[in-house]
Amino acid sequence: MMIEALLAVTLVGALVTFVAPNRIAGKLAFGISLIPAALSLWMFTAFDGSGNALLDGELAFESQFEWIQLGDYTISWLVGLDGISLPLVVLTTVLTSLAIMSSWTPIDERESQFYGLVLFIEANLIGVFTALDFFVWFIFWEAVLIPMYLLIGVWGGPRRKYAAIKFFVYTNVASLLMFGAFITLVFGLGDVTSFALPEIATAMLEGGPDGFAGLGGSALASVVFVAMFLGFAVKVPVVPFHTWLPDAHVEAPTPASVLLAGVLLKMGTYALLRFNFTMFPEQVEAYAIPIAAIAVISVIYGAMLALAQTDLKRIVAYSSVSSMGYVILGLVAYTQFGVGGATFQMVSHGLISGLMFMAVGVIYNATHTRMVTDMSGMADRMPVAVGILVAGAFGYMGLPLMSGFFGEFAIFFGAFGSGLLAYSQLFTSLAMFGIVIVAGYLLFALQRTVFGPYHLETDYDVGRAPLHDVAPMFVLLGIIIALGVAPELIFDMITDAVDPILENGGDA
Amino acid sequence: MNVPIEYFVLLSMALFSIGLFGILTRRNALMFLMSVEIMVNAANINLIAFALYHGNLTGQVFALFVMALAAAEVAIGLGIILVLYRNFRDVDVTVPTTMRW
Amino acid sequence: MEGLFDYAPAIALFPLAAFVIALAFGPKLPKKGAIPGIVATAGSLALSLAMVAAVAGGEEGYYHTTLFTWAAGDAAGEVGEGIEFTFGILIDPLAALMLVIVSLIAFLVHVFSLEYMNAEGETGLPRYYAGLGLFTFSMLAFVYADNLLMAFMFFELVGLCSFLLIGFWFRTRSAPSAAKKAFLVTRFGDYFFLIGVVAIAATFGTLQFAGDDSFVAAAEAAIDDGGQLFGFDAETWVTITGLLVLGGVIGKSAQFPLHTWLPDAMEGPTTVSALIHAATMVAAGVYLVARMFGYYALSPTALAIIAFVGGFTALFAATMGVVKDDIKQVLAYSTISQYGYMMLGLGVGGYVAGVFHLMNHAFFKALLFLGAGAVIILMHHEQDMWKMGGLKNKAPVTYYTFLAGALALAGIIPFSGFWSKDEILYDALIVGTEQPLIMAAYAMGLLAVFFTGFYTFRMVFLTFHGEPRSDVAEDPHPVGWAVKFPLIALGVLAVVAGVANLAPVAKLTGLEIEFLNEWLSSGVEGTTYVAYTDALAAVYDTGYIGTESTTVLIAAGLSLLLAFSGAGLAWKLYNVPEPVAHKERLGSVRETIESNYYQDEYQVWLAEGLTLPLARAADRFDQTVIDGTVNGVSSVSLFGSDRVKRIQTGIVTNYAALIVTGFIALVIVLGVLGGWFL
Amino acid sequence: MAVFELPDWAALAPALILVATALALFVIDSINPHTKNRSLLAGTTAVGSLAALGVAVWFMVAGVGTPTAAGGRGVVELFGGQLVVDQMALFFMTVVSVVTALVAVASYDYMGDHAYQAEYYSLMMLAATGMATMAAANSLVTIFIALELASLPSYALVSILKDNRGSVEGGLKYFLIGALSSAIFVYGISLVYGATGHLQLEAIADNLQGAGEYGGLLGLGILMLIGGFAFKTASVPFHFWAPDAYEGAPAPVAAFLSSASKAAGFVIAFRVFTTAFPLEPTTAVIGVDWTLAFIILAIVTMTLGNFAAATQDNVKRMLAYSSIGHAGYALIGLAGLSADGGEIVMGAAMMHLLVYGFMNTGAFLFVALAEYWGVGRTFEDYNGLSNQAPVACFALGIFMFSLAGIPPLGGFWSKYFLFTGAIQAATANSAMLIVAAALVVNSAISLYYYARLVKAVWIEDPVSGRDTLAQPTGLYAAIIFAAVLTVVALPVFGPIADAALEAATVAIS
Repeated sequence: MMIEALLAVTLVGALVTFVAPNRIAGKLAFGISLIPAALSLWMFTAFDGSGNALLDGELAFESQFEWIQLGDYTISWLVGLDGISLPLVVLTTVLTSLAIMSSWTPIDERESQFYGLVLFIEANLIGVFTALDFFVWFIFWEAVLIPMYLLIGVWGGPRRKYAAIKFFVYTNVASLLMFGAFITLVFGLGDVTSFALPEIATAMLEGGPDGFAGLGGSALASVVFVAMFLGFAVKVPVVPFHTWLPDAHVEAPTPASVLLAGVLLKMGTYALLRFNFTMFPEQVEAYAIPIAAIAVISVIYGAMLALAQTDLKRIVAYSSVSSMGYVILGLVAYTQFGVGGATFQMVSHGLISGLMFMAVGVIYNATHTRMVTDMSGMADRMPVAVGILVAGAFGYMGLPLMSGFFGEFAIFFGAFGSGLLAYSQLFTSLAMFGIVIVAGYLLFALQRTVFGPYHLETDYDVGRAPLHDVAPMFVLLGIIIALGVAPELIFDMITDAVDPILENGGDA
Repeated sequence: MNVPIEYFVLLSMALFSIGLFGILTRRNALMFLMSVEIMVNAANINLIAFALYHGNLTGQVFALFVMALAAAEVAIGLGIILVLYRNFRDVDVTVPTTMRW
Repeated sequence: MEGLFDYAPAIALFPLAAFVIALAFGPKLPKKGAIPGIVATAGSLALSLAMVAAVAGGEEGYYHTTLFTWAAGDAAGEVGEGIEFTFGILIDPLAALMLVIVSLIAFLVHVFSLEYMNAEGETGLPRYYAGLGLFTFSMLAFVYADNLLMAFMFFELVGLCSFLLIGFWFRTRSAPSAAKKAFLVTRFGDYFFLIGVVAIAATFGTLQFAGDDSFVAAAEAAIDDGGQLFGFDAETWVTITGLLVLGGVIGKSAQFPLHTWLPDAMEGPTTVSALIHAATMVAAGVYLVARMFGYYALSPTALAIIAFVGGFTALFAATMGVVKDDIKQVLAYSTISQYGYMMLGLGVGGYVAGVFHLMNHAFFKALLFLGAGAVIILMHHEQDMWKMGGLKNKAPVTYYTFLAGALALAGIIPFSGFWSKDEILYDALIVGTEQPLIMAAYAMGLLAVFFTGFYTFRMVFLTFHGEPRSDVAEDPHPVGWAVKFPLIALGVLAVVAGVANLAPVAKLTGLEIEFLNEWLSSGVEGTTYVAYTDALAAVYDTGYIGTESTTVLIAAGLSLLLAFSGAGLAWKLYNVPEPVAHKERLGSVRETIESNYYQDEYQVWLAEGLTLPLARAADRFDQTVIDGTVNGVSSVSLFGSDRVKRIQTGIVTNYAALIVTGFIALVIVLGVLGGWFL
Repeated sequence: MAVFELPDWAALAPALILVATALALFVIDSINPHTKNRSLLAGTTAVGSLAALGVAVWFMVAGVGTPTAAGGRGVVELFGGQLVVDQMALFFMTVVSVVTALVAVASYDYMGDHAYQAEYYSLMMLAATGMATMAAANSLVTIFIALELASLPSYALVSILKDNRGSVEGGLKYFLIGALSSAIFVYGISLVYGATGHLQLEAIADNLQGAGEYGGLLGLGILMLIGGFAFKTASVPFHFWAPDAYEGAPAPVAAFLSSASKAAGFVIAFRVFTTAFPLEPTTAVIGVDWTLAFIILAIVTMTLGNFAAATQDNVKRMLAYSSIGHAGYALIGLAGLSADGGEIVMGAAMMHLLVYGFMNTGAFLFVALAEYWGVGRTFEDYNGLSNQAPVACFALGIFMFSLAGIPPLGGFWSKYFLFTGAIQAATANSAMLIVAAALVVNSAISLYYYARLVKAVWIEDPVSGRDTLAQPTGLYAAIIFAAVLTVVALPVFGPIADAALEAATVAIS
């Protein structure tokens, strides 16, 4: 029942915060958020699972009971953790706490509602990463939309309404597509009588679907695979379904951006890994080349877009698109290092992009502008914050001894030698060029904003950032370096959960 | 002498169509109401004729119900037409168009 | 003696500690963090010397250990089942030698900084010393890395540190841009390096430099059984991967065409330049080639390319050095040129020669830069040589040490530079007699000697000789012991370091005095000089002009002749009371040379003239086409909605009509399907 | 248990209680005409409907109407099968009475200063009685009577604000279209009677073959019946009254009609088409699968409703169109039927109508609250209401997101079960895939305009110079109750799903 406890604490916390007076809401929410963080860290230490959650592995903190009987089909509350989901849960809880602290400065209206929503998001994210029944998982998956819509809409920037509705509708349509596809698959699977993912995965790997409405089994599998891939592609996002992301990122308030980039984007890749890349090994093999092509395009194209931006948040937003491309590449490589590295990269990118958004936010709090052209020489006025920004930027460039490097290296290494993906060497080498472009645009941005003689278009006097703005970034930086120096901390449990996937295809 | 059932059906259908035509063309609320009545009665003809045809009374009984209900409907209708006149100083059904789209 | 090896990790960790201390407590410390740095580097130096002793003393002759496993898993490559990415230490003669060089230079630079930086009332000194500490740490760790990945990681960190230190004066416009350029250009090289690392790991399932489970051994085996690797036959694949790694080397060691960052890097403090050029960043590239020399030895193509690039760069850079007015610029191009020599040396199989020159160059280039630093102090931060002159008498120590360095650089016998450079050229010559390509490389290297001699002494004469050409030159700012001590120390080394390997003498007299040869001949099986010579025997066949000794004499003679003529020309032109510029004599070439053969221009164009517009185009495409489609869908639906709701006219008769119509439509559809109307 | 002693007719208790309440209200009115004692009247109404609700739920739990095979007390047939009380009947009686209760409580404030209190409440109860009877009606006779019993008071309720042009116009349109539809409906009845010679549903089913050469006649009759249902459920093409009537009517009445009346319309549709016209024999006679009609209607209805709603400026009208859209969703329940099952899709439709009863009523009641405040009717007028009335706006957010089918709210289950059911039905009839696709497109559109209302109250900056807003007890109570039901529906959806699915299974078999 640990997971239920985790969810309950967060949800109740959200309610309490929602009705709390604005003055104390921030501190209160932070205090509350420490509980799930502590819980999840404890779970991290007490983790005793092994294998993959969907492929009859040993789940940690599993609990299950029937919920709804839909005709012959059972919908049951089924939650549990394996080596893939646990790091993401920890990432969620920790990042939320830090995001809350980092929003003490920027959020100065309707605080209680704001922090309540943030905690509500946290709860749903935890649910997404722990739920193992399709409907339960989908509830959490969709429930994220409401708070995110409001966070962007209420506390966002000038074009917040447009960005919010775009995010809301776009991602929801994708979810519907994915839902329909998956349900079709379930009905196509003859003997399955529940929506529990493990059962479905097993059925998929043992024989696959019988067919549906005149569609043959393998044809159905392919259709569903493609439809679900498209559905998740929006959430990830990969080119060309990415356009909601920059708008959402730019308009969202800093902490929302932190969660958006840090965790929400990982929902998409996580789902891809859980569904497409676990249940459809044959389709993965069949569609490896197009997927890899999409991945490479996302990397290069996203990086090029970032190069053209002058808004710091937009730069980071597009670079997220680029980074997610790496993750897709790692997944489609279908090797231990590829998939494991991709999962690691999810966590790593969550930390680093979170750090970047926080740093940008701190600068914004002081200058009230994010335009590269509006400022220069910030390092002169806020050395510490800028120092961390620079560190984060180098982390983003995949500097060794920071988590980003291991993620990327593992992906590249895994992809390069992939036996499943044809021309993998070519794809990998192309994707790797991203590390040059990323250095390009980040260094350009740094040179123009934080270095050079001090100058600011907006008339605010910039001073050093308060401690509670900088502290979260230090924590993140610490984690990033720790994971960079000793990736084994989580890579072992990840690979342990990844291996069963690869036994059904690919060649680890 | 017994008339083939088809004739009754044709008659009722004709009546029904007349009523429908009235509804589509007449703008006076009362005429509209009457047209509806004609349509209902077309149904009644059917019911009674078929009752004869099938040799059970269900149809005839139901016809009585229908008449009663039609009367009630007219009652309500007249009431509404009354307030309509009070508000719009007219019983033309095409006049009230404050709500559209 | 082996016991000492247990302290090996500390060599790198000392500077790291210094970095942390300077960063955390720098502002509160007396010298703003200089003291911890000096202590740490001194410690590293001591330990490095201990390592040398241990390597010399131990019967094994090297030290190899794995510190901890970074990541391990199943490899999905052509060879090998599982793969382990580890952090390990490999201290063999080569590494030990390099450790000493690096820690020594770092130590001296720290000392020098005491006066060069602190005395000038700089702000942000903790940042400076933290940077130096991290820099030294990264380089030392890179030097005794026992596998290619670890090497790559610290190779990258070195790049980061150079970024931080070159951009030390971040309040200016130029420094940050130079820093960015340095990082970007080297990053571009490292892109290939990383592909190389990944490829080698994926191919051989190991990244170890030395030992039986090294990728070098694996590659050798693969070539021997002549199998296919990733669709190529083994040797080609080795060549490809080797060249990919070489990309990183070319970037870091500023070889053509990725040399453009280095001159700009002069924006950093001179001390940093000394460190970068002599011992750390630039040296890292060449050291890497030496480190994995066994791998290149398997591929003649790769070697030839290394040699040719080296030779070309040597000449190319030397010519540019001729026309520079800024003392540091001259040194910068001399650095590029000198590393070209090392590449040439290694490329032609002159393993010892290359390493030898790496060592000597470290000493005299550090000396020259620190000397230049001293001059800059004297001149109150004036760097234009035309404003100097006549410093000879006013600052004798600086002058004589600088002179020693200059002689070494110019390759004048018997200064250290001569011996190593001559050995390189000799090795190039004997190979060149058999291989025209190498001969060309040799020719270029040889020609470069002349230019080297010229620009070196042009610099010396303009700076120290003649009449003072500015007021500051009249009464220069005095320099203290912190400046003099490093200069003297390095000056001595610059003079005598050549003794380490008097190859020509040995060849002529037959004396056993090639100490470096012997030093490098021990070590891990397969990474020794001996092993390399065997391997190379298969690659290059050498030939003599006449006998060996005549060849030696010809080589030495030629290079000396050219060096002297270059120096002589400089003496004639510039060793006069009132020297004047003679550039116009270059005529049409001048423009080209002064603008560095437009190397910067085309690279900047690639970045800002090609890539940026491309990015903007992509952005426009994204905004209009892709996002346009998304918004288009929504606006279309909303327009549709606006039309749909017009059906509700508000006139009840229309409603009735529409109802009937709709109903009839339904009747018709089903009626036709159901055949009711028949 | 007590149920043993009860006679069969007691199974109708919910309907009876409702009618009794109506009579009680008449009594009160006749004792004291022009009484303004809102508490008494509204109280009586609320108590009556809650009692009906309680009894209906109790019966369901106690197993009344559950086939004895399923361990229940058996389906109760009254008056020779003219009325039947089975799970479906009870289920919809529940829906009707819960909506009635909510509306009654809300009216306490809304109709506060209205002249004819008693009439209002008694009309509402009579309409409710009619709807409850519709749930139980098992013969075209009773169906028609019940339907009129439900409709006639509704006409009056819509136009009850006699001096309000909107109300009168709405009432007029509602009445005229209603009259037309009922004429068509009764004519359809006559044709069916002609073809089969019976009006009792089972009897019709038994005598379908007799229709023989009158197949076309029967088909036409069936379509005309569909017309009648379409009017009651506000489905295309008989939906035209809905937007105007809802907009013009007092908001509580609009809530009542859009939730309860719609549900009642669906229950007779379900019953008639499952009982009287089982697919295979009917198809054999009329030569075409009648689900095709519902597939077309479902797609057109949901599309038209949602698209028309997307660009409305008037909130009430937007809700009106959205209720048309939801009618389209519920129609899937009939479209998805097939010879071999379809209980999931039909059950899902029932669940949807129940949850819709909470969320849609709640939404309309919020509009009632806004009208009570007099802040205006357009989206702009609603801007920033959350600053003055956070609780009510929070509830509104719940209703909107639930209508959009976004978890964690009750609307999620029913909508996605409909989706699921539609896809499952596609195994038998691949045309359902089109319906599913239409559902996707429409829910995307609906998301847009529901979010738009949330945006207005939560995101937009408040209209300047709006003074503090009152907190009418009744309205708030009703709204919050509806909101709580909507939220609680998510975790405790199990029983609801079971009830609906069992009812559907029984009805289909």
